[in-house]
Amino acid sequence: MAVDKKYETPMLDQLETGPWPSFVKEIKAAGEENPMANDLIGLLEQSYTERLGHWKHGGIVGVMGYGGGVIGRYSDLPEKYPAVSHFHTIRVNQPAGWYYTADVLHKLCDIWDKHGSGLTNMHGSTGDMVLLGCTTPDLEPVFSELTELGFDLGGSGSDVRTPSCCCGQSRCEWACYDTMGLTHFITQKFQDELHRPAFPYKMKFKMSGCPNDCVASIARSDISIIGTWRDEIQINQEEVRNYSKNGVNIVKEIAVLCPGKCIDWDGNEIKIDDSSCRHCMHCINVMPKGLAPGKDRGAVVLMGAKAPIVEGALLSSVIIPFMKIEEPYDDMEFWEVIEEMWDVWCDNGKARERIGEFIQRVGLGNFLDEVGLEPVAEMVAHPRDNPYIFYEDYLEEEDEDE
Amino acid sequence: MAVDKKYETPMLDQLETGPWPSFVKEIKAAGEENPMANDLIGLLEQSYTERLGHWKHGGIVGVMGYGGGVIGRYSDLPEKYPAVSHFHTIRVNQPAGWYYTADVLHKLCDIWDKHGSGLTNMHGSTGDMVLLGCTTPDLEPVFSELTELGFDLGGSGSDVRTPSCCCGQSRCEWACYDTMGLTHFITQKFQDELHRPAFPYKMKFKMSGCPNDCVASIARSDISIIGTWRDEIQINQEEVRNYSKNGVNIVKEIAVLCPGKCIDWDGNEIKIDDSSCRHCMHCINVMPKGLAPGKDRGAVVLMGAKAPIVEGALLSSVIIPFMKIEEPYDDMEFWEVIEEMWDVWCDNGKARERIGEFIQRVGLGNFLDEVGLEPVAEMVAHPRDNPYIFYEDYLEEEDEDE
Amino acid sequence: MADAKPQRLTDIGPPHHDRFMPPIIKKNYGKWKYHEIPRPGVLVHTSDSGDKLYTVRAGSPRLLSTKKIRIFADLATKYCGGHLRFTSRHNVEFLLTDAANIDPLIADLDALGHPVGGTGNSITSIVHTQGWVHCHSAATDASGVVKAVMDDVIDEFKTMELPAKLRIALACCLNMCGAVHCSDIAILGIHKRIPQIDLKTLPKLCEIPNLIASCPTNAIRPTTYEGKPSVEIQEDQCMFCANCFTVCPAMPIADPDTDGVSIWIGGKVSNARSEPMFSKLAIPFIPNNPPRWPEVVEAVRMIVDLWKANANKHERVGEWIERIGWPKFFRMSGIPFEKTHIDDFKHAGLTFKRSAHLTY
Amino acid sequence: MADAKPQRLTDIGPPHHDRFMPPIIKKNYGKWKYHEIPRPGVLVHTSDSGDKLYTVRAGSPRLLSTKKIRIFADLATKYCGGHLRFTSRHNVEFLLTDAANIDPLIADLDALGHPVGGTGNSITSIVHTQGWVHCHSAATDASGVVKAVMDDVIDEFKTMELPAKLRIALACCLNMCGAVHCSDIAILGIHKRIPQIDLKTLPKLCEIPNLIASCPTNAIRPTTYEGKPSVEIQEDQCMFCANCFTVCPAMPIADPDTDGVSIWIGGKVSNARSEPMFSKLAIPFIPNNPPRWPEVVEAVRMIVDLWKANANKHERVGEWIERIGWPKFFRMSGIPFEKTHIDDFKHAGLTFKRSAHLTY
Ligand code: SRM
Ligand code: SRM
Ligand code: SRM
Ligand code: SRM
Ligand code: SF4
Ligand code: SF4
Ligand code: SF4
Ligand code: SF4
Ligand code: SF4
Ligand code: SF4
Ligand code: SF4
Ligand code: SF4
Repeated sequence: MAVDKKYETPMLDQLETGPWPSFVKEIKAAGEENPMANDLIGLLEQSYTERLGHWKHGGIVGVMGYGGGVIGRYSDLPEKYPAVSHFHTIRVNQPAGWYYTADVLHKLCDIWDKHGSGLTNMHGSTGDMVLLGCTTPDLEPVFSELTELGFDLGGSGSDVRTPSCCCGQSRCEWACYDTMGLTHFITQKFQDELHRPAFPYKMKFKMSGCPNDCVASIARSDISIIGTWRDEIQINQEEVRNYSKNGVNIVKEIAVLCPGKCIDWDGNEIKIDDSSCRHCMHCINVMPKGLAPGKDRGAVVLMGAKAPIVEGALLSSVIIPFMKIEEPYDDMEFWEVIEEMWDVWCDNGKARERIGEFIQRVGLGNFLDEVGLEPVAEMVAHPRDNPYIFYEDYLEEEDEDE
Repeated sequence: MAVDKKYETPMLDQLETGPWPSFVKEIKAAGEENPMANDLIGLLEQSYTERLGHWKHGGIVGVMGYGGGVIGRYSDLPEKYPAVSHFHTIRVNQPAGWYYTADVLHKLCDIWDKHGSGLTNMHGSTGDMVLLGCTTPDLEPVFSELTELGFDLGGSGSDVRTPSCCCGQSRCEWACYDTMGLTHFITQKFQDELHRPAFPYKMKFKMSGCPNDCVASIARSDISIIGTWRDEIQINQEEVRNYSKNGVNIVKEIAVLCPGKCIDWDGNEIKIDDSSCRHCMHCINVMPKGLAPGKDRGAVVLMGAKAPIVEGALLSSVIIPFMKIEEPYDDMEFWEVIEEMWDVWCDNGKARERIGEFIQRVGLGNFLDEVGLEPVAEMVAHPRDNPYIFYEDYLEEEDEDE
Repeated sequence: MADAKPQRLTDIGPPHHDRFMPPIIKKNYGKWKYHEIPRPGVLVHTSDSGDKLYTVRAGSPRLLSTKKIRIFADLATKYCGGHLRFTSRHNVEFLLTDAANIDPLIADLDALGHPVGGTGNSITSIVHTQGWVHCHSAATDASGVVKAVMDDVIDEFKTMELPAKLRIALACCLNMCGAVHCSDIAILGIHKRIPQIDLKTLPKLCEIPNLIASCPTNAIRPTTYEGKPSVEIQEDQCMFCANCFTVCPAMPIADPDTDGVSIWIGGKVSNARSEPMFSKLAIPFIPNNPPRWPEVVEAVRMIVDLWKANANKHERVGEWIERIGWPKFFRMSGIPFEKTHIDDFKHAGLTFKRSAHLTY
Repeated sequence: MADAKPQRLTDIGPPHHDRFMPPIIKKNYGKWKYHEIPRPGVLVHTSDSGDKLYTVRAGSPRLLSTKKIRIFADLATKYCGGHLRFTSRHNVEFLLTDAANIDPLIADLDALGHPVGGTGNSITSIVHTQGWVHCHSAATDASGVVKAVMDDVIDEFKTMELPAKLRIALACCLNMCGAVHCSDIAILGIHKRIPQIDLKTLPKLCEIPNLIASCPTNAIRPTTYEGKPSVEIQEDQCMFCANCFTVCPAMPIADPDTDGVSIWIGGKVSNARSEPMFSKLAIPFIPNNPPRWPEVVEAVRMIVDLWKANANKHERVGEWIERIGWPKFFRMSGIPFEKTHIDDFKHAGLTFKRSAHLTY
């Protein structure tokens, strides 16, 4: 494709200066050959000048048989910038851990140079490779070329969203389970739920290998699976002493900041009362050679995180305090729990009600009842402090006992 | 009065045994001469047997011209226990700090032996001397004999309730203002509001001399006035060293527990970064000879505490971060703030809505606007974390500025 | 009205405390320098001038006969120049200037059955309310439970061997007159049966709009009975708070077979170290078992012992549990964690565990 | 439908990562022992077997042309056997086995204008969203603000001299696609004008009950317009969240003169030390000032500098402020505290200062 139009972009030119890599350079680079990218520059300069976006609500566009994966987008200035009058994005499900080879990246770029704007987000904040700007007729061709290359679309709308994870065991010594393996498994297991929206609202999975939570799962996924351990922290006293020698103040930097207040350092040996350890990672983070998570590893499952709209932002909360994550993943009881939870949510959730909001509305205790999970103290920061208790069947139970 | 009836009280007799002083002994003692106390024993035994109270809702009873101070109470078994068919309580406003002389106590007892059950609570949880059990005709005589002795009734209903306070400067080295003086002043200043209910609901004042809050003001008063200081903690290093010598582990017992994390102890000298001190009292509590509150003393005013009904229990929250409390009390601007707050609450509060609930309903920011107080960061634990901001007149202000 | 009876005294307020304070206090008012606790129940306050005030604190059931008050008064005359005070937790304090009087006073108090103690790191008297002695709203008695518990923990009143102060409170219904909501251990009367509407008397006794508005969960709905406006209760929306009964006598809620108490722990009022905290639900329900409520006594004792054995110095019950975490407390205490422990009122979501900070 | 076109591939999901991981990772998968950060932007992971993997992390604007992706791919071929990955914060990571390749790779990246850094106690790339580049909902641009801020703080990307990690995020509207609500510093697009209802198109474009239900504060009320069902907005109940616009295009809310950004601080995600926390409002509003949003840049810089100069080691922004208290933060930063800082949403009461723990 050849590009003739040239826009004056004094505002955006400004953003080409400075040491941080510039998105403007990227758009201009693509715009040299790609008319969509070129018109985007024009439209964006107008937005900068007017301090106003120029995109309209998206219509329903997509690929055949899928309800998600494409975000429709139309400009409100189609005459002025015809090449971006359609400017849909395609969400391409990334490989777990965002690993690529040079070869596959070139092939992905080939597809996108052929059919789209030549612009991407590597990656979107859910995790997808986001192909920015495509016309409606080009959606199907992109899709078939992607699948030929072995790729598929990600989620959008009220479906399972593209799961994502930290690099876990592939590159991190702290991963308490195989985040990438599990993420791939989940993505494959729920392909139908991912492509065909059938929930009250979106449903995100994020997998982090340890409580550092490098994929921010607790802040932005409906199901957050965070690796942890339940035996003793592994200690290499020699290496701990080395840290101390090399300037780490173990009392001030570690013991005092330990939330379990369970670390003692006598100048020679570190002692940890593991029964009070909160599994926060801090001591391990500071002395990676000296300490390591225990050997009895698994994950804590939390659920319900979301952004503010409508009922206020939520962090995920504990639903399964500890769960082993071992192959064959398909045998894990967890999937039954997940599907039970979805059933309850689908049957009773309101439109656009995230599962976290739903649980708050019906009450965690009632939700557990419905799902068939036992309440455990790990699910709460503390027991209730108000006496407004819906005692249930207390009398009945007592009668039975007597 | 002579008492002939004798009740069998096997249940209550049980509670006469054991080392802790027994309320049953007290009722029985009074019951030897007093038929009301005697019938109370019978009625109470029946309650113990049946596991059920035998009191009915109180009607409106009181002394002439007062709307508060008497709690009407009738038994639902008037035939069986005629002496307690009326059994109203009279709330007598205690002297600040609950100080008495033997002489005045005898005179108070004289009145109560003559007109009532001979039973009291020394004191009720609001702070009043509670005279337990009086008939309607005896109310006026009790009142006139009390006033002759210099006493008056306390509050009940939707009025200012009997203010109370810790012993403060009368017996405590930490009192940052004269709690008893202020309490007496407030009680006198608001006599009309105390006796003639005119608010949406009750209004309690409690005064503590320091953040130890020995009168639990933050948990149970609509206006909690808690002494504090804003300059440096006074240090006697010699005495601090003595505590250390005598076994106080200053690091573990004090520095580590200091919420401001602002104490350093090098084994010889204690250093406090007063700009980070939270004024929690802990270090002072542990070493009363070594440390003392600063010299620039006053109080923080908090408001809104209450029990759970209806909107859930509340602790008071900061409304004035620091205020000097000096005589003449009448000159303090504080009274204007109080009356302003009452006006706003009276004009807009719903029936049975405590001021703490009211503030939550209308919003603290709006409440401050109405009262004419500036918002300050000390009023919140932290700024909002949700973006649902009712921006007001932002544009207008900017226009004015430019 | 005031004109009609001009000589009737009203609005005089309480007498000024100056009338009652001992001379040593008047002299040293605002000049106290430090205090010591030489033995349980005895405080010594030293003033700038060097004057020393000795306080002897004795336990009280709060419900006192005039006879007992007269005895206290006479003891004050005998040992304290006629001066005494009561505390914010209803104990009685004798104010002495002569240290030699301490032992004889304590002996007299012991003989009278009023133990001396409650200072420092001890259990002091239980703040409590009226119960079956005087209130129409009670789900349990107050004085009886208090007596039974104090009989059991009295050694902790008479000594100072706890990690910190321990404050117990009791309220006989959700109105919580004792403001038990910030206590280390709170005993709270509980109804568990929905109000039995007296349809006949309701229209006469109660304002229906007020009644409907009184229900925190909107369980009360307007209806008609025999052609007249009345109310009905959505059973599954009632959580037995009794606020409807407070505003309307035709909604009795007390019931011997279902009333009882619940136990709440970990609250505090002082600002020392941690900020004030609410008590949290530990034991959802124990049936009323008068005269001695043995299950309640045992529960309190268990919590006191567990805390005493495991807390660090200066750690109040709530501070201790915050450090070890609630799951660990439930494991250590053996109290089963149940659905009732999970908050479902307005701010419930904020009590969910929104982190991976767990102990195993 | 699947029957109609049997050969069309669907539901294949993403390719397995095995296809893309370098051999050293396959060999040592799950066997990494510890890591070190020899210099900013370079990680060395050592495995049980002694193998060493070198990672070089380079900054990225996230919005990449295929041209740039191809250049990255070629660098991977040149230095890393053709292997690379992206991070959860959109940086690109090159995975090397030969330490000797580190310096040449970094030199190439520098020449390309992609600085190496973002590891350890640094500022890494800003998680952000679409803004004026692609979204209809934006109250500000995303990429432009991010570029301007990163240009200013890039030294903190290239070094590791901060007290702890500092995570900045930007979302261009309250939908918060970047999930900025738990960031050390969050920049959030803000509308401040009520939606301008397009009464003509509304009945055609929108479902009125859904529209009414979408408003968190119930500001939208049913009404009629030219005889047809329509809606109106109670102006004083609108807090400009734009959720109505999300469900109904006939409620446009963007407006150049009133849109802008707000700054939120002190959030975190990790469980390290403290539990995850939400960010809190610091600066309620800064008007859009493209292309460089200088007031925003300055505000971020001020907060970073204040924190850097005052926090203890390992203290994230929120942990530092929790220790010193918010009033002190406001005093130190000079940011005026206003009514907007006081929460007035559902759980507002829980944010009031319910203790005497104040600093003066
Ligand atoms: C592309 C992406 C932003 C980005 O630049 O990275 C994005 C873009 C949009 N999001 Fe998002 N969201 C994206 C990740 C998120 C995240 C973060 C995450 O998933 O980790 C969140 C916060 C977490 C959460 O799920 O709550 C997020 C919370 C929302 C919300 C609020 C949902 C809520 O329950 O509060 C909306 C509004 C809605 O759903 O109607 C929304 C809606 C949208 C829409 C579809 C706009 C709309 O109102 O219909 C945006 C389309 C923009 C466009 O035209 O390109 N987006 N959105 C992210 C998806 C890329 C990807 O697939 O990888
Ligand atoms: C006598 C006393 C309990 C005691 O044994 O000490 C008491 C007794 C009653 N209180 Fe109380 N309250 C007493 C202190 C309190 C306190 C504690 C305090 O003031 O420090 C509270 C908690 C703090 C607060 O104000 O919230 C308290 C919170 C209530 C409530 C709940 C109010 C609320 O807003 O949640 C009610 C219900 C009501 O007002 O309708 C209530 C109602 C009652 C009534 C009047 C019963 C009623 O429903 O009408 C009780 C009369 C009992 C009787 O027949 O003797 N009482 N009440 C206390 C007053 C004695 C005194 O004057 O010194
Ligand atoms: C007499 C009394 C005030 C009054 O005017 O009546 C009082 C008097 C003293 N209190 Fe108190 N407090 C009194 C009720 C309280 C209350 C209120 C309550 O329990 O309802 C509290 C708040 C309790 C709470 O947090 O739940 C209270 C929390 C404190 C504290 C903080 C304790 C803590 O670590 O949390 C101290 C400091 C200390 O003891 O180290 C304190 C310290 C003191 C000192 C040492 C102050 C002094 O220097 O004179 C007094 C002797 C304490 C002792 O008993 O060891 N006082 N003190 C009250 C005695 C009640 C009783 O009979 O047992
Ligand atoms: C590569 C990446 C995971 C991935 O699969 O992509 C990653 C990798 C590592 N993280 Fe992370 N973290 C990554 C995003 C995160 C996130 C998510 C986020 O920022 O959105 C978090 C949570 C942030 C938060 O709390 O707000 C995160 C919180 C941590 C922490 C806890 C820091 C703390 O004290 O709060 C550690 C521990 C440490 O560094 O001491 C950690 C440690 C690590 C280690 C040292 C783990 C290891 O042994 O390999 C890795 C190198 C860290 C470094 O950069 O110094 N990582 N890390 C992500 C790199 C993002 C980037 O490009 O900058
Ligand atoms: S979350 Fe834990 S396991 Fe995963 S990359 Fe981060 S530190 Fe490693
Ligand atoms: S992981 Fe966290 S809680 Fe556990 S010992 Fe280490 S610092 Fe303490
Ligand atoms: S609140 Fe403070 S001043 Fe009052 S008695 Fe208690 S310790 Fe003393
Ligand atoms: S009063 Fe409290 S916050 Fe202040 S220095 Fe002492 S222990 Fe620390
Ligand atoms: S707590 Fe309830 S039952 Fe007890 S005195 Fe107060 S209102 Fe009456
Ligand atoms: S007891 Fe409480 S919840 Fe039940 S109907 Fe009455 S007011 Fe409502
Ligand atoms: S944050 Fe808002 S404006 Fe930005 S991409 Fe998401 S939905 Fe669009
Ligand atoms: S912008 Fe938000 S608050 Fe305003 S009307 Fe729309 S949905 Fe309601």
